[in-house]
Amino acid sequence: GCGGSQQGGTPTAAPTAAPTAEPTKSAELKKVRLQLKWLPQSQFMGYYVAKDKGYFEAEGLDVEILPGGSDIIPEQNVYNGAADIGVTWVSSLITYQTQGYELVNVAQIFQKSGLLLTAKKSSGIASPADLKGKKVANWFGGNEYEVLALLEKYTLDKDKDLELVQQDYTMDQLIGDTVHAASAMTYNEFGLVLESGIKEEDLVVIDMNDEDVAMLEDCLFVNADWAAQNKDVLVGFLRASIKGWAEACKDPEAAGELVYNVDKSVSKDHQVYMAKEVAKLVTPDGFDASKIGQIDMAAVKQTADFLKLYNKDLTSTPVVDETTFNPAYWNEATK
Amino acid sequence: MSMLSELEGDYAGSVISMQQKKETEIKIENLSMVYQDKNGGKPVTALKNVNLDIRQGEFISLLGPSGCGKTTLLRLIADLLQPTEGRISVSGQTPREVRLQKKYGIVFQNPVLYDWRTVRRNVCMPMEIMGMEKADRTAQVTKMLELVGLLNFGKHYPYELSGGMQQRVGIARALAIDPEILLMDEPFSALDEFTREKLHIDLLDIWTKTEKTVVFVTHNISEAVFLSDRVVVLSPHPGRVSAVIDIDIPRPRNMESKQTQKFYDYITKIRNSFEGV
Amino acid sequence: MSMLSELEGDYAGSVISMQQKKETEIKIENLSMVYQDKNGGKPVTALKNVNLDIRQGEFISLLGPSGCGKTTLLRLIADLLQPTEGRISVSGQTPREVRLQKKYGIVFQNPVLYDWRTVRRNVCMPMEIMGMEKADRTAQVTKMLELVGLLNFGKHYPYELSGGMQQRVGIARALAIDPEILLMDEPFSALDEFTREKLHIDLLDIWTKTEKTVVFVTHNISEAVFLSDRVVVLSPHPGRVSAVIDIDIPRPRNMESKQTQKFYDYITKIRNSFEGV
Amino acid sequence: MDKKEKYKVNLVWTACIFLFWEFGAFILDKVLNDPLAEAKLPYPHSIILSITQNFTDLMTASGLTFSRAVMGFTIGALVGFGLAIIMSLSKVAEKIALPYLIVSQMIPVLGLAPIIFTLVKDMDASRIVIAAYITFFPVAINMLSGLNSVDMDKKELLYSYAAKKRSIYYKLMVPFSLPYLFAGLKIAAPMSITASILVDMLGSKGGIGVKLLYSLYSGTKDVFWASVVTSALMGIISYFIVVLFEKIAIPWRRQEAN
Amino acid sequence: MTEKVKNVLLPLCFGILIIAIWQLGFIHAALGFKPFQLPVPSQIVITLRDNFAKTMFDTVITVSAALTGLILGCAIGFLIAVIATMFPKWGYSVLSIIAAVNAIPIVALSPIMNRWFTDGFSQKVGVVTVVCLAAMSINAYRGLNDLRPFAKDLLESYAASGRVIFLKLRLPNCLPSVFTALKINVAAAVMAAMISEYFSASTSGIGFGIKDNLRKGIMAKGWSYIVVAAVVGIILYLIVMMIERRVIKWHASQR
Ligand SMILES: Nc1ncnc2c1ncn2[C@@H]1O[C@H](COP(=O)(O)OP(=O)(O)OP(=O)(O)O)[C@@H](O)[C@H]1O
Ligand SMILES: Nc1ncnc2c1ncn2[C@@H]1O[C@H](COP(=O)(O)OP(=O)(O)OP(=O)(O)O)[C@@H](O)[C@H]1O
Ligand SMILES: Cc1ncc(C[n+]2csc(CCO)c2C)c(N)n1
Ligand SMILES: [Mg+2]
Ligand SMILES: [Mg+2]
Repeated sequence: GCGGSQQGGTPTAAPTAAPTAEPTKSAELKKVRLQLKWLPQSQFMGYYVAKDKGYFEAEGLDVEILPGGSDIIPEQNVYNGAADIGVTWVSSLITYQTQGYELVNVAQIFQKSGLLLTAKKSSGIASPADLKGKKVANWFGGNEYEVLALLEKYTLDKDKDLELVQQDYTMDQLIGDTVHAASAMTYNEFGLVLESGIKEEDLVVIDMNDEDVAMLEDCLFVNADWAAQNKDVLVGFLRASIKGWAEACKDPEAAGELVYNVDKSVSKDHQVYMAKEVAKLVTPDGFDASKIGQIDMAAVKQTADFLKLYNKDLTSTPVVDETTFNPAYWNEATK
Repeated sequence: MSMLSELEGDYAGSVISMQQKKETEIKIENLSMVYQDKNGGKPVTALKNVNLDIRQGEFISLLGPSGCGKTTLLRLIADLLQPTEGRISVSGQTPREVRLQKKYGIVFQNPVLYDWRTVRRNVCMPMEIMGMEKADRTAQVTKMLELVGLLNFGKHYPYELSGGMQQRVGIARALAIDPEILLMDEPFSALDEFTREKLHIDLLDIWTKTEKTVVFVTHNISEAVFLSDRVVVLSPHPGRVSAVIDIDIPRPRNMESKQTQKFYDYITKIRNSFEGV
Repeated sequence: MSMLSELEGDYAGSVISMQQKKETEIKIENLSMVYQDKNGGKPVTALKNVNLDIRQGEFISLLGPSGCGKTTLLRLIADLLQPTEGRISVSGQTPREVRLQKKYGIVFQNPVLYDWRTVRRNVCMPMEIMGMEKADRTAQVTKMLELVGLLNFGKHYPYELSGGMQQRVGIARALAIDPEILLMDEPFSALDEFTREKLHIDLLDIWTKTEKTVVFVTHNISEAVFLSDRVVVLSPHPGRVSAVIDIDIPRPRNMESKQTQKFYDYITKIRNSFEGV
Repeated sequence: MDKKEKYKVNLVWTACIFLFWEFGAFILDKVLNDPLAEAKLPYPHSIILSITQNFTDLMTASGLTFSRAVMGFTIGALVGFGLAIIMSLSKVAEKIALPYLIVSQMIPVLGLAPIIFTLVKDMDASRIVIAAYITFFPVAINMLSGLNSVDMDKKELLYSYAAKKRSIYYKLMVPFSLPYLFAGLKIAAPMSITASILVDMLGSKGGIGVKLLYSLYSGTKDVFWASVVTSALMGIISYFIVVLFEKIAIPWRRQEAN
Repeated sequence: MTEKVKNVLLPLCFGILIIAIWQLGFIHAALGFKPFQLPVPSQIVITLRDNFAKTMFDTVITVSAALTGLILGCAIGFLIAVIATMFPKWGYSVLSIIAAVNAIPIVALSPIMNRWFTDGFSQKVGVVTVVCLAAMSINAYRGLNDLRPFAKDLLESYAASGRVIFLKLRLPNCLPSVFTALKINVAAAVMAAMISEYFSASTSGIGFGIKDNLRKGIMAKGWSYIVVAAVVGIILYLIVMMIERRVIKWHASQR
């Protein structure tokens, strides 16, 4: 087994001592580095809100939010100590776990998949079955499993029945008609396509959740060793983050503006758009806002199963238990 | 000593000589050349107010102390340098025009061989430019290498040659195309006396046959006397013509010419005109 | 001509000379040097079985036709080249050891100046290596440039000098460090006769005062006779010692020495030994 | 060519490029009616407009990138220089090292970064190390070819004085190779900008690289092109800085100016 | 030992030494790496063997684009150097323009090329071409203009045309520098082709293999692609060196 190291265990012996609620002096703040999976944007608004509102500080933490980038791999950076806590997709995390990385998911921020396949109606694609013989783009590098699952569901051979190509950072390939269908996150790329002037009614959207091939995305994970040694810190971090997320989801407009003010990577409108969409993934309709970050083991199992099916590089069967997905810290934080 | 006073007359009239039958080919008027020192030093006046007429078919030698401007004068004639003052005309044309008619052949002071060409191909180079036929070129290269005694080294690269051998390649290259005006800058300085004497004879032979004009720079007074119709002595800093001496030794000249009293007298005379500098 | 027959005796016994009081410094035994042609041509035998003893403090000249191996021999003595056969020893040591003791001073056939250094700094260079004090260096550079008549060109870069001036910089550089063994490869070939004569006297002066051993390559027979204790004539292809001639002209020598019959006889003799080659 | 004339030539060039580009953009946009015209080849005047609009932003970003490039370049150039010296000192070292220098250039930053992070720990230091890593190669190769081109007779002069290796390098090899070195530096200087931009993308908080990445990702084409042009301008500036140093360091080559 | 054997043996021995140290886990121990972070050579070799056909296919894709771009880039770069030499007044500025282009990172060039060309091959060739320009034009310019004293005078005295001076003097004179540029560019070309594959609209090529696998943490496979790239780089480099040895045997660097 991999990731099955003992010391990360003791999930039942979750931290008991509740951290002191009163703000500690800044001198005593514990430094924590959070590695984002991508650029600073509303996708991560919960942490920005928590930081801005002083929730981290209240937990005695000085959180540094490290932006992601094209050559940044959160799993690697957390594992080798360049960061303490990371944000990544569950599908990607599991791949790392099966390699032997002792990384633990400690909170599942996104409850739904934000991935879409989108195409222009003019391309003749009306349903996933129409993808046959078409050029379909995805970013790969761990973002492709849902698409592969979708193809499998429609018994399309990814090598023979269609051309799967790599998608660059932009949506130009779709806009410029060099691919028929492209991947898009509800909260980002899809918005960009709309902003580029293409009308929503001219687009077909294939939602992974609707197709029942969804995999879990943004989660918080840590190194098992680090977690064992910094329980209080981790729990404090989770508590503050959840608070931040809750607030952000309640008022995404404000959260989007806040993120925009922190780092103007994207226009304010887009940041707000993203915040609204992200809120739908963190607190989907009917989801209890107090359960933000809860790890839905059934969904994790589904993600792991799909991975097992569609990721030929997986060297061993994914282990889904408390050594890899440990709800204890979340439980403690939300107690 | 009687000889010497006899010569004195020519010296005074210098430019107007007994060979007036031939027309002036290279006319140098009021020529001055100043090199600017780019690194902030004083400018160097290499030549100042030089006047000289070189007749067609003449063999003229330039003598003068090191650094007096001989090479500079040669380069000015060849249009490789532009004078700061004065002018040069060659048969009524500018040096540029003459150069563009490919009338010059130059032997440089240091051989200037191309590293990437073998000896044969170095000698061949000007002929390629002249557009000579391949077969003719090969024959001519062989002839020239034979002349300078390097037939066995045709396939060698320049770095495999001794200093004198490199210089001989340069000579072979200049002679190969049979230029109308031959400018030679100390061509034999790195050669032993025997090779040198052989080449003297060969050069005079070629000169007689082809009636070229030869401007010959040398440090060797006896060489200058032996070869030339006239010897021009330059004085240094700034370079001026300090004497022009007609050499009235009958041609064809040979080894015996060197044993004559006249020969010695010329040498002494030039030596003196030198010392007067 | 009586003079000549008198000399003949020395010639036969060549190496054992009248100056036996001085000990052998450079001993060359059975030396051969073959250059491999890397481009598939025939190997060139530059030297074959050369034997020669050079005494301490001796002024010896090497004469020989172009390409006969003079430079090669000099480079072998200086440990810049390894012989294919035979050996050289200098005061019982290998050339390498002597070189590492910094006893050599070389004037190369072409001046080998560093483009990026001014004349002064080129002359200065060996002194920097010897670790001389800055003030001493400056003084010595000035002295040397004065000697070769280039004091006004100290701040110029090599490309701004005439050929002869460059050569003189090379001479100044070699003399500046006062080496025990001075190897000079045609040092005066690009100089006019007057500069040359001045430098002859200066060189002999330095040599007398410092008692250096000088190995002097030249093509000028009279220069060789004037300067040397002995003249070695090499024959070409392959280079061998064809004659060694003791020059028994009393020292100190001066311009008058050149007017003597003995002087002319020596020249003739060497010339003949040359022609016999 | 005097200064005034140089200035004129550069002006004409700039104007020509501007006009040509403008024309090309016009053709693409109005004649071919390419829907992606703005992304493929935007009007240069709109780029200039966008640069002025984002001027302070771009300047702070390029300041950060440039300073990192300068550090990366300095370290890279020194390492490249040092490697070349070592390789010329020993043929064995050259034979051993050369293939591995090539190998080093084949390891992309994506594979390298985790190793460097682990080794260096500090992210900012890692970025400079990576920038240097990308920069050193042309300097090393160019300098080495300079060192290998030194004329034999120039070396022999120093051998004859039994000069130490150190002085041979100090007095001959290095000065002789300076023109080669500077050719290498001229290649490496703009490359260090590229490298610095690349490491901006390693999760940096600022820099032109971040601007490029963000603008690409968010489809803000005007900012993207403004960043591209800014990086190109930095390249020119870095190049001219090297040219300036070359003029100072190689005075004996001024003869070629005419 | 002959020179040739030494040339191969020395680096090989060094390589084997490194591989041994690596395989035996010394590097991992020193840096605190786990084998899954940095795979050991045997893992890489096994992965490479298992995935050989696909890897070779990817290699052909990348190398063909790299070589095409290399040739194009070097040719254009050389042409620019020629123009700068032939028209010193107006042409020289092109070199600084090249410097500007050289400062545009591949990560920005690739998306631009992605928009200009629709297929992955052209996009890669475009990027590689641009990347190869600077090293060639700057080095070739130096070689075309760093002439020995009087070398040009010689030809001018024969009234050789600019064309002849170029063919007979400048061209051979610049060959050593051209080879220097080629050595830099073979490495740059393979690298640029790989990086542009990070963004290209295809799922093959060494670069894609590296990115896709390294991002997913499938290190052995990612590194097996890196190894292939390294081998390709060395082979190309050796080819350049071999040609160099034949073409410029007269040059000081070859003695
Ligand atoms: N590096 C080399 N490679 C191959 N052959 C060489 C090399 N150097 C010299 N030779 C050959 O060795 C012979 C002797 O050369 P060397 O330079 O010693 O002659 P030299 O007596 O100094 O002639 P010169 O008076 O012309 O300078 C020549 O035939 C030359 O071709
Ligand atoms: N390129 C140059 N730049 C500056 N000064 C120069 C240049 N070439 C020559 N000079 C100067 O011009 C003067 C004359 O030089 P020139 O080469 O004509 O002399 P020369 O008579 O040929 O001497 P030599 O017999 O030593 O070859 C010298 O004082 C020299 O310093
Ligand atoms: C190069 C590249 N890779 C992946 C994505 C897709 N993506 C969109 S959002 C996001 C962060 C995950 O939460 C990711 C990876 C992209 N746009 N560009
Ligand atoms: Mg001269
Ligand atoms: Mg010689």
